[in-house]
Amino acid sequence: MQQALVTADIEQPWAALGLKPDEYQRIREILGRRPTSSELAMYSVMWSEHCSYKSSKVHLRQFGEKTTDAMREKLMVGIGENAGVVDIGDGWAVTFKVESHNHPSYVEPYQGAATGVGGIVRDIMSMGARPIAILDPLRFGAIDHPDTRRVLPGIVAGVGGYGNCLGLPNIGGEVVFDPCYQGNPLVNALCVGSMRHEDIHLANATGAGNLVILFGAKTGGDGIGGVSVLASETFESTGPSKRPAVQVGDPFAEKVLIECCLDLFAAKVVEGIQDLGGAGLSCATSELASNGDGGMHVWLDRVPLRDITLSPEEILMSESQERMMAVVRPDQLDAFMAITDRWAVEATVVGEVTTTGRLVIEWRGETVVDVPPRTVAHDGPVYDRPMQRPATLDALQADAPTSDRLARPTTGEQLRATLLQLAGSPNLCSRAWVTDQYDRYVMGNTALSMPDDAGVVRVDETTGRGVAISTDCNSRFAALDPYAGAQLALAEAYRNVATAGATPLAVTDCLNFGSPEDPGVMWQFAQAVTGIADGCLQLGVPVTGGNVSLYNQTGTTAIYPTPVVGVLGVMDDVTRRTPSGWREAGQVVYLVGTTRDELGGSSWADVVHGHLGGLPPRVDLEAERVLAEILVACSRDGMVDAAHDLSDGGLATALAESCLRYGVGVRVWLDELCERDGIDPFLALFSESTARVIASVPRSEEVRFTDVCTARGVAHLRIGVVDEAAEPALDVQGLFTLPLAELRATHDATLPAAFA
Amino acid sequence: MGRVVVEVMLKPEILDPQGQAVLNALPRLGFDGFSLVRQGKRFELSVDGEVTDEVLARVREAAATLLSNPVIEDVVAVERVG
Amino acid sequence: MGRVVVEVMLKPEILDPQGQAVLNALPRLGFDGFSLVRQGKRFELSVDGEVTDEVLARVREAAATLLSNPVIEDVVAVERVG
Amino acid sequence: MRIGVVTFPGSLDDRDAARAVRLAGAEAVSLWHGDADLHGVDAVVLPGGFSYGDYLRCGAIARFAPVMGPLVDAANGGLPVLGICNGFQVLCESHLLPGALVRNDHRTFVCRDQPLSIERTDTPWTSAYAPGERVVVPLKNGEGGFVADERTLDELEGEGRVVARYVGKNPNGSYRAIAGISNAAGNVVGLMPHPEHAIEPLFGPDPRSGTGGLDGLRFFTSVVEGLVSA
Ligand SMILES: Nc1ncnc2c1ncn2[C@@H]1O[C@H](COP(=O)(O)OP(=O)(O)O)[C@@H](O)[C@H]1O
Ligand SMILES: [Mg+2]
Repeated sequence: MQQALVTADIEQPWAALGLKPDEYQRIREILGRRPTSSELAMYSVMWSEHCSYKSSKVHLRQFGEKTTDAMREKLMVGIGENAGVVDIGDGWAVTFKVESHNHPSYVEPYQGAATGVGGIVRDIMSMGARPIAILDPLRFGAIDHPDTRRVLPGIVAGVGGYGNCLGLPNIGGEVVFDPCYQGNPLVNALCVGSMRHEDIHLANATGAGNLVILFGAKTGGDGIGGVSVLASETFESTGPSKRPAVQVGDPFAEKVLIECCLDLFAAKVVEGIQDLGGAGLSCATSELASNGDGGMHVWLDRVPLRDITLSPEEILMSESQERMMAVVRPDQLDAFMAITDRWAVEATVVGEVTTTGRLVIEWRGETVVDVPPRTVAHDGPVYDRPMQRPATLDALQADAPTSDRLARPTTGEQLRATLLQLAGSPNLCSRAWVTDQYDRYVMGNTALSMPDDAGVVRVDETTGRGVAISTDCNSRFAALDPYAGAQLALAEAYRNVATAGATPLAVTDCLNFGSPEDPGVMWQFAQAVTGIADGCLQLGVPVTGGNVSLYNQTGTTAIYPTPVVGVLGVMDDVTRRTPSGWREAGQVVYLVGTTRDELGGSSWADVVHGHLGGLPPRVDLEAERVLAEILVACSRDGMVDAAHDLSDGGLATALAESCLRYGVGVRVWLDELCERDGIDPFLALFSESTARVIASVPRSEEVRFTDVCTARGVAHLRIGVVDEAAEPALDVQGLFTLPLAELRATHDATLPAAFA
Repeated sequence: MGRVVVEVMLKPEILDPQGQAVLNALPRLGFDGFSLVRQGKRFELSVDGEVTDEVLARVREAAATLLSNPVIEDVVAVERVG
Repeated sequence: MGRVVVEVMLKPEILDPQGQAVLNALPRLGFDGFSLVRQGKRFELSVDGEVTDEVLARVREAAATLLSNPVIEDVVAVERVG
Repeated sequence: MRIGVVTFPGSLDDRDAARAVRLAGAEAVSLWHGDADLHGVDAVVLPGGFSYGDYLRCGAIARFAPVMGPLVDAANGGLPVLGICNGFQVLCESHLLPGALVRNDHRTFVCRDQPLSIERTDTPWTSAYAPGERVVVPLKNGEGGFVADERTLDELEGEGRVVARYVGKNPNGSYRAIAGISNAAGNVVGLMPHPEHAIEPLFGPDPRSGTGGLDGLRFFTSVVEGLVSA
C-alpha cells in the first residue's frame, strides 16, 4: 500500500496478467493511484473473460429482459447468484446449473474433468441445497483420432471418479464426436440440488462484525497456471515461479464438505455462503462483500496454506479445490466450529464484515488490498465486440442435402443397411461403455437415467415428487444456423423432459464458442443467445443461470457453436415417469407429429456422406409446447407405457432404441405415414423433423390417447405394434426385418472397440 | 531374466489426497511424529534378457511417456535390480 | 528433517490389472521385449527429526499394519533416504 | 428391532441402507465412526461408499475407526453384520472375513444390474432366499475383485461359505466369481453388490432384467425375521 504510493509510476505487469491498457487505466482511476500487486492480481483474474463475462454480458442481458412475470412465478432465485432456484411445489425447491471445464480437461483429462464436477457441485451447495444428481455433456474429436483416445478415457474416468466418490448419481449427459472438437474437447457438467424453501442461502456478507470463515481444504498453488507463473516472475514479491497449472481434486474432501455444509445449514449458523471456484479468494471475498453491506476486512496470512512459499497475490488467485467461505455471527462461531470439527474440516476465521464499503486485505501487518469490492466483482469491463455473419454461411446453407446431390437409399435392403450403419455410428451407438462407469443408483432415488430421454430423480420420498433433466445440443445444426440451432437444442431438451413425463420448468445453458475476438464467432454467439432467450420466452420457461466458455478454438478454427441447453422439469410423482422402451406385446405404437424432408445437418448426411450443409430442421416451439402438454397428460393419466423422442437419426433411430431398451421388438408400417406427409420410406425413417415422438399405447388407452391428440390438433398416426416374437426384431413391413440381436451387436460394439 | 524398477511420485506442489489420508491416519494408530506423507507408484518391469544400458534407456523413455504423467508427476528413479 | 521410503508390491499370485495394462501398452508404443510388469506403491514419510533406528522400527510397523495388507501385498523395502 | 448403519467419512450408501432397514420393518440406528459404541443394536450394516476416499486401500483406514473396536468384538460374539461393497472391504481389512478386494480386472468402475446366485441361505442375512436362487441386484465398484490364496478359496468353498456368486460374465475378475462370503459362523457376511438398491419398485434394476427389481430386500427381511423369531 505504502509502496504503491511511493512508487506510483513503477511499470506493472498488467499486460502479462491479461489486462488491456484501458483496463489498467480504469483500475488506476478507480483507486486514484496505481494498484498494489495484490490488487492487480485480483482485478486481473476478476476482469478476465472467464470471471467477468466481459464479451458476453451485453448479450446475456436478454435472458433477464425476455423473462416475463409469469415466467418468474416459480423462480425463487434468478440469474446472478451461484445458481438459479425454482419452486417445485410442496415447499421444495431445486437449484441447478451447468458449467464448463473444457481447457483443463484437455491438459489433464482426469483431473480436469474431476475438478469440473467438483466445481459445479460446490455452486449447488452454496445455495443451501443438497446436491442430488449430476449430468455430463461431453464432446470429443473424431472417435478414431489418437488424441481422442488420450482424452476420452481420462475424462470419463474423471467424471466418474469424482462423482461416484461424492455419492451423486449420474443421470444423463451426452457423448458427441466431431472433428471440430479435436483440440478442444468440451467437458460440461451439470449438478442439481434440492432443499426446502426456507433453506435457501445466498452469497452475501452482511452484518458488521460478522466473521468470515474459510473452510475446507488448505490453499495451495493450484490452477493459477500461466497467469500465476507470470505473476510470480513479475511481481515484486519473491517466491518460486513453479506453480502447478493443474488442479487436483480430492472428492473425499468434497464429500465431507457437503455433509458438513448441510449440518451447518441445518444448525442455522450460516448467514451467507460462497464456494471457491474460479479466481478463488479474489472472487469469494469481493462477491460476498459487494453483495452484502459492502465492506470486509481480511487477514490473508490466516489462510491455511499447503505451500508456505505462496505470495499474497498467489493466495488471492489460487484455485485450490474443495474450499468454501461462510459468513457467521460471532455468537455462533462455537457452534459452527463444533460442526466443522465433527467432520474434521479445517475452518479458520480469516476476516470480518465491515461497513466501510471497502474490501481491505492485510498481509503480515501490511494492507495489500483496499478497494471498493463492487469494482472488482461486478463493475468489470463490458465489451460490445464487433459481429459479422460469416461470409461462408451462405454457401454452407445453399449446399442442401437434396436427392440429386446425396444418393438416398430406396430398397428395403439399403434402408436396413443404412439403419445399421447409423446404429453403430459413434454418435448414435450405445453409450453404455461410458455410463457404466458412473454410479446411477446411489441415493436410491433414480427413477430414470441412461439410456432414457431424461434423468429423473425423486426429491421427496413420501410423495414421490421429483425432477427430470436433460441436456442437449446438436452443434451441426448450430453451425448451419446458430439462432435455430440454439432453439433446436432448447426444443430437444424440453421435449426429452416432457417425454419422460415431467412439466418443463426452467433452463440452464453452457455456451461453448470460439474466440469472441473473431466477429464471426461473436455473431454466432449473439444469435445463439437470442435464439435461446426468444425460445424460452415462447415456451414460458426462464433461464436461471449458466456458463459461457469462449476461446474454444485451435488456431483460427473455432469449434462449431455449441450452446448446450439443460431443461429441468417437475413431476408430482416420479413413479409415473415414462421410460423410452416398450415392454408389452400388442401395444400400439403411435408417431406423434409431422415428418418433412429435413435432412440438413442430419445424422444420415453426416454418417453416410460426411456432409454438412443446408438448413437445419424447422423450429416450431408452439408445436413443442403442445406436444409436451400431451406427453405430461399421458404420463399423469397412464395413457402411454413408453415414449421416446425423435431427434438424431430420426424415426429409425428412435424405433431401434425403443426396441433395444428392454429387448422387445416391433412391427412397423410406413405406407399411411408416407401418404399423409407426402414422403417416401427413406424420409419417414431418417428425416429429423422436430416436435415428434413415438409412444407405445395400451389398447385400453387408445381412445383416450387419440382424443388428447385430436383435441389439441396434433397429427398422430398408428405406425406399428409391439411384437414380442421368440426372436425379437425391428420389422418394417414390406421393407426389411432386423433381428434385435444383430442390431444390438452393432449398437454395442463401437465404444468398446475404440476405447476398451 | 532382468528387472528394472521405476519409481514415480507426484510433483511436490501437486495435492496428494492419498498421502494426506495416510498422514491423518498415522497418529490415530499411535504413530506420531510424521510431518508429511506422499504416495507414489513403483513399477517392476521384467525383460527377457539382460538389462543392458540400451534396455535401461528404453525404460527411461517409457517412464517419461507412459509410466508417468509429466504434467503432475516426476520419475524419481529408474534402476536395475536383482 | 528425515525421510523414510516404504515400498509395497502386490504378492506375485495376486492379479495386477494395472501392471497388465502397462505391459499391453508398452509394445503399442514401440517398447518391446518386456515379459512382465507389476505396479506397486511407494510412500515417502517425512519425520520431524532424524531418522533414528527407533523411527525406522516404527515405520516398519506402520508398513506392516497400515501401509500394506498382508493378505495381498508384501512390503519390499523400508529405507532411510536423503 | 434396531439395526445399526455405520457412517464413516465418505460413506455414501448409508442412507440407502437405512431405508432398506426401514422397509424391511426394523428401526435404522445411525452409528458414527468416531463413537466406540454400538448403542445396543441387534445387527449392523456397514454400507457402501468410499470411506476415507478409498485412499491407500479400500477400507484400510476405516478399519481403525473407533466404532470398529466394539463391532469386531460383537461380530466375534455372533452379532449379525453385513458389509456391502465398501463395507465388505472394511470387513476384509479388519480380518473378520478372509481375502481382499482389488482393482477390477478391466480397471474401470462398473455399474450394472448384476445377476447373482445365492449359494448360502443359512446366514442371518440370506435365510429368506432359496438355495441357488437367481437374483438381480445392482453392482457398482471400482475395486470389487475378490482375491484370496488357493487354500483360503478351497476352504471357503469346502465350508460352504460362498454366500453369493456372479452369474454370467464375471464383472470384476473376482476369483471363482465370488460376490459374497461369510465367516465360519455365518453371522458376518460381506457382499460386493448392493441389495439396498433393489428394494423399491422403479428405483432399482430394470424389472425386465430380473424378478421385479426388489431382489435385494430379502437380505434385510432375513435378518429382521431371524431376530424376531429368535
Ligand atoms: N456422458 C454421459 N453421461 C451420462 N449419461 C449419458 C452420457 N452420454 C449419454 N448419456 C445418456 O445416454 C442416453 C442416450 O444419449 P443421447 O442419444 O444423447 O440422448 P438423446 O438423444 O435423447 O438426448 C441418454 O439417457 C443420455 O442421458
Ligand atoms: Mg432423447
